[in-house]
Amino acid sequence: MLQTQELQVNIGPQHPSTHGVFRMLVTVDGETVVDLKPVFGYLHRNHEQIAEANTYLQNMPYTDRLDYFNSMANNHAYAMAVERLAGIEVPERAEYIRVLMVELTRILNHASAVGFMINDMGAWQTPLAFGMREREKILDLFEMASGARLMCNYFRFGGVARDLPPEFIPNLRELLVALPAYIDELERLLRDNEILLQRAVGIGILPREVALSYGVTGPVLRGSGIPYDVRKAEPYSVYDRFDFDIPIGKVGDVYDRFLVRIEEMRQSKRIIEQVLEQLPDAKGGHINPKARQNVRPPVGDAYARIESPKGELGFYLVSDGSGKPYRYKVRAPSFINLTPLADMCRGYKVADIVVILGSIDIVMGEVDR
Amino acid sequence: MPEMSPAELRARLAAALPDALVDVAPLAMTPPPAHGPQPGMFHPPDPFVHPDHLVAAALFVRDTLGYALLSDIAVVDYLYAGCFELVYRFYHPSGGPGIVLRVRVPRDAPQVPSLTPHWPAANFHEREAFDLFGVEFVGHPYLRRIYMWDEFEGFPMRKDFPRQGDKYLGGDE
Amino acid sequence: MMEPPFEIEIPRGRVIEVQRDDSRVRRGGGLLRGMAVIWKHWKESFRLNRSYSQIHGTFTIQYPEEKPRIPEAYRNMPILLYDDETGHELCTSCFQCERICPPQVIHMTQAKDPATGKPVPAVAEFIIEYDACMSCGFCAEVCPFDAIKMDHEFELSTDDHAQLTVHKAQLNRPISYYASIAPTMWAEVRESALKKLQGNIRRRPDVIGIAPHLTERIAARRAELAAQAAAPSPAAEPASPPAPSAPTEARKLTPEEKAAKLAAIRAAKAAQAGDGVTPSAEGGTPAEAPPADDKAARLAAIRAANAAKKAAATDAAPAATGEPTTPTPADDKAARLAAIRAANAAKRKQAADSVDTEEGS
Amino acid sequence: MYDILQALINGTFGWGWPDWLIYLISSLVVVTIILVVAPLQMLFFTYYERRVIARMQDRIGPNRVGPEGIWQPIADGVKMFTKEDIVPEAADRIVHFLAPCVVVAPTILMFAVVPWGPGMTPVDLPTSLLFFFAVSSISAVGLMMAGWASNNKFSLLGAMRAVAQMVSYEIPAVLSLIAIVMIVGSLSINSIIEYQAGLLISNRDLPGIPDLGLGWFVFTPVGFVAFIAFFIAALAEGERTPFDIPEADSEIVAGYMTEYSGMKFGLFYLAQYVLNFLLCAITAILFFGGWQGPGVNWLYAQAITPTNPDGNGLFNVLAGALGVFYFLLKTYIFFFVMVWLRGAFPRLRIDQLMDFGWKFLIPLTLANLFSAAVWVAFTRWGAAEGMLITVGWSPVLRWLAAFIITLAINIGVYLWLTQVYAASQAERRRVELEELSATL
Amino acid sequence: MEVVVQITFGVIAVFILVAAAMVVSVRNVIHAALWLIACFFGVGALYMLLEAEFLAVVQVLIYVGAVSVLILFAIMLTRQITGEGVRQLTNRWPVVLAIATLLFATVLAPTLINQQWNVPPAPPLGTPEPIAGPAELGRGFVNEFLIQFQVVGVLLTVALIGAIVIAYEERARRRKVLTLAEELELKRLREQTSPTVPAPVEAEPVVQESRSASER
Repeated sequence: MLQTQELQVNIGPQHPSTHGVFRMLVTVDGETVVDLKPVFGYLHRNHEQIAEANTYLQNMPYTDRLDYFNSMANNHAYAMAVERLAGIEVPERAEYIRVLMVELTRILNHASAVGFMINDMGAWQTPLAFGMREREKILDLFEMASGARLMCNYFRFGGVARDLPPEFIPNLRELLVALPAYIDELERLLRDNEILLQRAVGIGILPREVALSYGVTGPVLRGSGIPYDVRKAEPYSVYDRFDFDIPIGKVGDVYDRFLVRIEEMRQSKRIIEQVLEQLPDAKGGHINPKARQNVRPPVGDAYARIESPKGELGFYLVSDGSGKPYRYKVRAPSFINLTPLADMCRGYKVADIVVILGSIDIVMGEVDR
Repeated sequence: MPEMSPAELRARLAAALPDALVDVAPLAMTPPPAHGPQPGMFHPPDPFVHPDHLVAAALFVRDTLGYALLSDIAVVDYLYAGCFELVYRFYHPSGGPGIVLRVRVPRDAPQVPSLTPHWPAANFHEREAFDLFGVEFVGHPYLRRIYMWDEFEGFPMRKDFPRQGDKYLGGDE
Repeated sequence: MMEPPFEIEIPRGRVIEVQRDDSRVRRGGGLLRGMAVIWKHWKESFRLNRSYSQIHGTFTIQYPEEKPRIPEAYRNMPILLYDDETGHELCTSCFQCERICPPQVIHMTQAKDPATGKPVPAVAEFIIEYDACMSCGFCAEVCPFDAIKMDHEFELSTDDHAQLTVHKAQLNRPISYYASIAPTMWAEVRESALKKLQGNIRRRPDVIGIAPHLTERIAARRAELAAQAAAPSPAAEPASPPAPSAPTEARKLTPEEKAAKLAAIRAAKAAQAGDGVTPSAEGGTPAEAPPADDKAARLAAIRAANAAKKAAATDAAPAATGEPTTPTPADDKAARLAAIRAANAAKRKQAADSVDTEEGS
Repeated sequence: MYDILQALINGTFGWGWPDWLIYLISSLVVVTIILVVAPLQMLFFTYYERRVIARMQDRIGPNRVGPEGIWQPIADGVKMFTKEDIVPEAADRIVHFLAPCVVVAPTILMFAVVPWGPGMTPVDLPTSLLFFFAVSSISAVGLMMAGWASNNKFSLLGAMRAVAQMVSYEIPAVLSLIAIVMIVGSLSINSIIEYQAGLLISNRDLPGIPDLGLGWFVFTPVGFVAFIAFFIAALAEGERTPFDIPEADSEIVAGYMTEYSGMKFGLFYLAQYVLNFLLCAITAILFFGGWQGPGVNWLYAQAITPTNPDGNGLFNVLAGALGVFYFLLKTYIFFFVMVWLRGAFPRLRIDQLMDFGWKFLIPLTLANLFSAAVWVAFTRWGAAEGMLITVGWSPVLRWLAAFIITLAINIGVYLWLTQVYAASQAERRRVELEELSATL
Repeated sequence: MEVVVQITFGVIAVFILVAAAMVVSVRNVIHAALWLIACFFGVGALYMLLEAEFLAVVQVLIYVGAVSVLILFAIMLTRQITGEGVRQLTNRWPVVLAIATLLFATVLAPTLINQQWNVPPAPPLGTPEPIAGPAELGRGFVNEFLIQFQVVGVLLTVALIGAIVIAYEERARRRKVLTLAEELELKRLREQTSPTVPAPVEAEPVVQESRSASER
C-alpha cells in the first residue's frame, strides 16, 4: 500500500506566476490539489483610507493605481460615482470619448490577460509578446490623449481632461486595421493548438450553477455561461447606443474564459467602430469644466459600477457635504473573482493552479488595494 | 429587466418578513458646525434590516426575488452617530438596477450574522469588513484578517484609527 | 438557487456561445498551424515596423539611439515657466497647485517685497519632490497663470536621492522651451498667459519674480562694476557682505545694482558650497533645456564671483589684471567674456596653489 | 585523428615514434578539442536561441554586447562566474556540490562517439549508439541528486519530474532508434552514417543510386516516423518546451535548479544546452545523414584513410571541413526547430506528458519497428531467410514494395492511434466519474 | 601496457570495494544508494577494461540509468526525504559479513580452483564461438537461446502486467479529490439513479458543501 502524504506548498509570494505578490498555501496530495488558501495583502496600502483623506478630484490619479492595466476603466467608474453623487451632467462627446477609452482598455487588458495565461501554461512569452505589441499601440494612443501610458488620469467629473488630439483618430483607425489581424492570428496560433486544448479544456471548471453564488463577474462569470454584462444589464454612459454581443462559455473552464476574452476583443472593436461613426455628431459642451475641481456633493451616497475588463468595478461613495468623501469603497473585480479560486483548483494538478489563476486574470494592485 | 424601487422592496420585505425591517432616524454624519447650517442629514430610502433577520432577508432577496448576484458589502463607520452601517447590494442576473439592504449595528458591539455559509459570494467581503472595520460576522467559517497581518492591532478603516503616529508608523510624522 | 438558463433580454445585440469545437479528433494540425504563424513572424521580423496597422515586423525601439515618439500631451514632471524676454516667471504663488497636488509634493513660499514686507505676486522658493510626484498633471491643469507645465524630459535617474527634491532654479524653463515641446498646447493658452503675466509684472517691485539665473546674469556685470569701484581692496565688497546687511544696503542702491549684488552674494555662497560649479548648474535637468547662452551666462557669473572671492582671499593680482582690461560692460556678452577670463585666472591661481600645497606637504 | 597523426609523424616527418605515444597524443588532442568545443557550443546556443526566439516575437534580442550582441553569452558567463555561490543551510553539502558535476560529465562523455566529419569520430566504438544513450541516462542520477540535496520541495518535485520524464521518454527514443538499427544492422554510429549515402534512397537499399550523400533515412516512411518520434522524445529528454516540465518556471520556479546559483547553476545550464546540442546532432546523424552531403564522400575517397594510406592529406582537411559544415548546419537547423517549438507552444502537464509518451509514442514506435522489419524483409531477405515472395524481384521493385507497405502501415497506425488517443482522453473522465458514482 | 591495465584494474577494484563498503555502512539511505551507483559504475568500468564494451554499456544503461533511478525513486517516495536515516550497521554485522563471505567464496571457489592461471584456456571442441558483439548476441537470442529468450520475455511481460494490475487497484482505492464540476456531476448522477432517497449530504446546497471543504 502506498501511503500518500499531504504536503503543504507555498506558491508565492515570490513566485514567477502569481501575478504579483500573491501567495497560495496549497495542500497537495502527490500532484493533486487538496486545498488551497489564497493569502494576500502584501500590496495593501489602505487605498480607501488614503482616498478619504483626499478631495474628490485628488482621488482620480489614485484610482489609476488600482488596476494598473485598466486605469481608464477605473477612472470611468470613479467619475461616474462622483457625478451621481454630485449630480453632474456629462456632455455627450465626453461620454463617447469615455466609452472609446474604456473599450480600448478592454482590448488591451484581454490581449495581455490571454498572453499571461498562455505564459502561465509555459509558452515562452510569444502570445504575450504579440499581445504586448498591440497593447503598446493602444498605450501610444492613451499617451496622445492623456499624456501618460498607464496612469492615464484622463477622466474628470463632467468630462475628460482634454479633447482628443487631432492625430488620435487617424492612428486609431490604423490600429483598427491591425486588431482583427492580431485576433485572428492569435486564434490561429492557439485555438486549435492541441497542447493548449490539453491544458485548458476541462480545467478549472466553475460550473454555471455555482458561478453566480460566488459573486464572480466579468469574463469569469460569462465564461461559466451566464450572460451578465453590466453594459447590457444596466447600461451606463452611452452603451445603449451600440450594437454588440455578449459571448458566453459553455462549460466554464479555462478554455471558455480564453475564448470569451478573445470574442470580447472583437466586440470591443465593434463598439469602437460605432463610436467613431457617432463621435462627430455628438453634441459638444465643455469637455473639461475646470470649475469642477472642488466638488462638494450634498450629503448622501452613490454607487456606480461599470463593466471593467476584469468584471464589475464599483465605487461606493458617501458624502458628508465636505470636499472629501466620507466613505470611499471599491468593489474590486479581481478581488471578488478570487473567491472561488480554492474551489476551482481543488482536484486539479499543481500545474493547473497557475493556469486557473491566469484565467481569472487578477491584478494585485486591485486585489490588495 | 426587473426593476424594484426601494419602497417596493420595503413592501415586499414587510410582507414576507415582518420582523426584519427596522425604522431608523435620519443620521447626522458630522457634529453640527459652530456656525452655519448643518450640511444635511443622511437618510437613504433603502430598507434597513435588523441584524438578526439579515440572513433571512438576504435569502428572501435571492431566492424569492431572484436577485442572485451579491455584488458588494460596504461598511461605513458613522463615528459621530456611533454605528456601523453595512450596505448589501444585490443585482438580478437578468439585469436592471440593483437593490440595497442596510444594516446598522452599534460601534461598540459590531456583530452581524454571516452570509457566507449560505452565500459564498459574501466570503471575501466579510473578511475585508472584519479586517478593516472589526465587524464580527458570526458564523463565518474562516474569519481571519485578509489584508493586514494577523498580529495587527486595531482596525485601520475606522474613523478613530490614528492616521499618523500610531505604533506602526512611529512617533511623529 | 436560480436555475439556468437565465433569460436575458438584450436590446442591441445577442448572447453568443463561443465555439469550443473541442471534441473533434485532432492530429497535430493545430500545432502545425501555430508553427506557421510563428514562422511568418520570424520571416517578417527582419524588417522594421513602425506602422499601427501592421502586426508583423520588429517593433523594438532601440532606445538610447532611437528616442521614442513623444506626443505633445505627454506629461512627466512639472516645470515652471518664465518669459524669455523679460525674464519674469509666470508663477504668482497662488497655491492652487500646492492644494490640488494629490501626494502633496509641491511646496512654495510667496515672495515679499523687502521694502514693505507685503506679499508680491511672485514666488520666492518653489520646491517639488520629484521622487514622490505621481505625474498626474493636476498642477498644470489647475494653474490659472499657466506657469506650471509638464515636461517631456524623462531621463531623470540619479544616484543621489536628494537631487530629486527640485528647487526653483532647476525647475525654471523658458516659455520658448515649452512652446517647442508642446506647440499647440502652448498656442491655446499663450494669449491669456502672457496677458496675465503683464498684469503681474506691474505688481512686482524690483527684480522679484525674475528667474534666478537671469538675475545672476545681470549680477555678473554688476559684480565687476562693484569690484572696479572699490579699487584697493577689490572684489572684497561684493563677495563678503553678510547676508542680513544686503537688504538695508539694497534700499539705497538702484534696482539694477541691488540685483547684481544679491546675485553676487548668492553666487558666492554657491561657490562656497560647491567647488566652483554649483549643484544647480550641475543638475542635468535645467542644463539642456534653456538656450545655451543662458546657461553659459549663469556658469560664467558663478565663476566670476568665485574668482573674485579667490582673489580677495589670496592675492588680488590675477583678478586685478583681469579686471582693468575689461571695458565697462555694455552688454551681456562682454560681461560673460570678462567673467570667463576672471574665472580662468582664478583657476590658474588655484592650480598653482594646489601645486604649492602639494609640494609643501 | 590517430591515422592522421600516424601519417604525419611517422610518415611525413619520419620520426618513428611508438604507436602508444601517438595514441596518447591523439587522445589528448581529441579530449582538448571536445572540452573546448562543448562549452563553446553551449555559449553559441544560448545566444542563438535568444536571438531566434526574439525574432519570432518581433523583438531583436540581445544586441548590445559586441557586434549584434555576439559576446552576450560571454558576458553572461562572466556574470555567472562572479556570482556568489549559495548553498542552502539545510542542503546536503556534498551531494549538492557533486550533482552539477554528475550532470555535466555524461554530456561531455557523449561527445566521445559523435562523428563530426568523415573519419572524425573521437572514439569509434562498435556500440557507439548504445553508449550514447547509456551515458545520457546517467545524468538522471545527477538531477535526482540535485533535487534531493537542495532540500526544497520545488527542487525535489522538479527532479522527480525530470527523472520520470527522462526515463519514460528514453523508451520511445530507443525504440525508434531500433528501427534504424535494424535496417543498418549495426549499433555503430559511423556505419549508420555510411549507410545514408546515395540520393533520396540509400545506396545500400538500392545499389546503383548515385552517391550524393543524400540517402537519408528521413526519406523513408520508417525513418520519417522514427525521426518524428525520436525528435519528440529528444525534446522531452532535453527538457525543451512542450516538455520543459521539470523546470516549468510558472509552476515550480526552476525545478531542480532552484537552489543553485553562480557557476553551479551555470553547469546545469551548460549540461542542458550541451545535451540539446547532442540531441540535435544525433537527430541529424541518424536521420539526416550526419556529415553526409554532396561531395563529402568523393573528397574523402581521395584522403588518407586506413584503407587508403596513399591519399592526399589536403583532402582530409577538405572532406572534414565540408562534413563538419554539413553536420553543424543540420544540427543548428534542428536547434532552430527546437527554438521554434519553444516560441510557438505552451507546455504539457506532467501526467499528459506521461500519457502522450506511453499511450501514443510508444505504440507508434512499436508499429514502426514492425514496419522496419517489413522493410528489411523486403529489401534484403531472400529465400535463405524464408522470404519467398520477393525472390526474383528486381531491387527497384523490392524497394518500391517495401516503401509502399511501410508507408501504408505507418499512416494507418498514425491515424488509428490519434483516434484512439483522443477517444481515450475523452473516455477517461467519464469512466472515472462512473467509477466514483459506483463507489459512493 | 600490461602494467597500466593492472594498475587501472587495481584502482577500479579498490573503488568498487570502497563503494560497496560505503553502501552498507553510511547512515543516510540516499547516500547509500548513491554509493551503490558508484559501485555499479565501477563494475561498468571493469567491463570496459576487459574490452567487453557492449556489456559495459549495458551495465551503465541498465544499472546506472535505470535500476539506480528506480532505487532512488523508491527511497524518496517511501521515506521522509529530509530525515537522517537510521544507522545501517547493526551489532550483528560480523555475522552478516561472515555469511556474505561464505556465499561469495562458494561462488568463487570453483573458478579459483579450476582456473589455469596465465595460460589462455584452449576452447574445448564443439563449443560455439564466443558471443562478442550485439549482432551475434541478437542472433544467439533468436537461434540457439530462443526458448530461454521467449521464457524471459513472457516472464517480464507477466511482471509488467502484474505491476499494472497492482497499480490499477491502488488507483481505485485511492482517495480521489473531487473537483467542483465533478461534485455537481456526481450529485446529478446520484439524483438520476436514486431520486427518492437523498442522502443527508445532498440535502445541503452544493455551494455549502464546497465551502466547508475549502475553508476547513
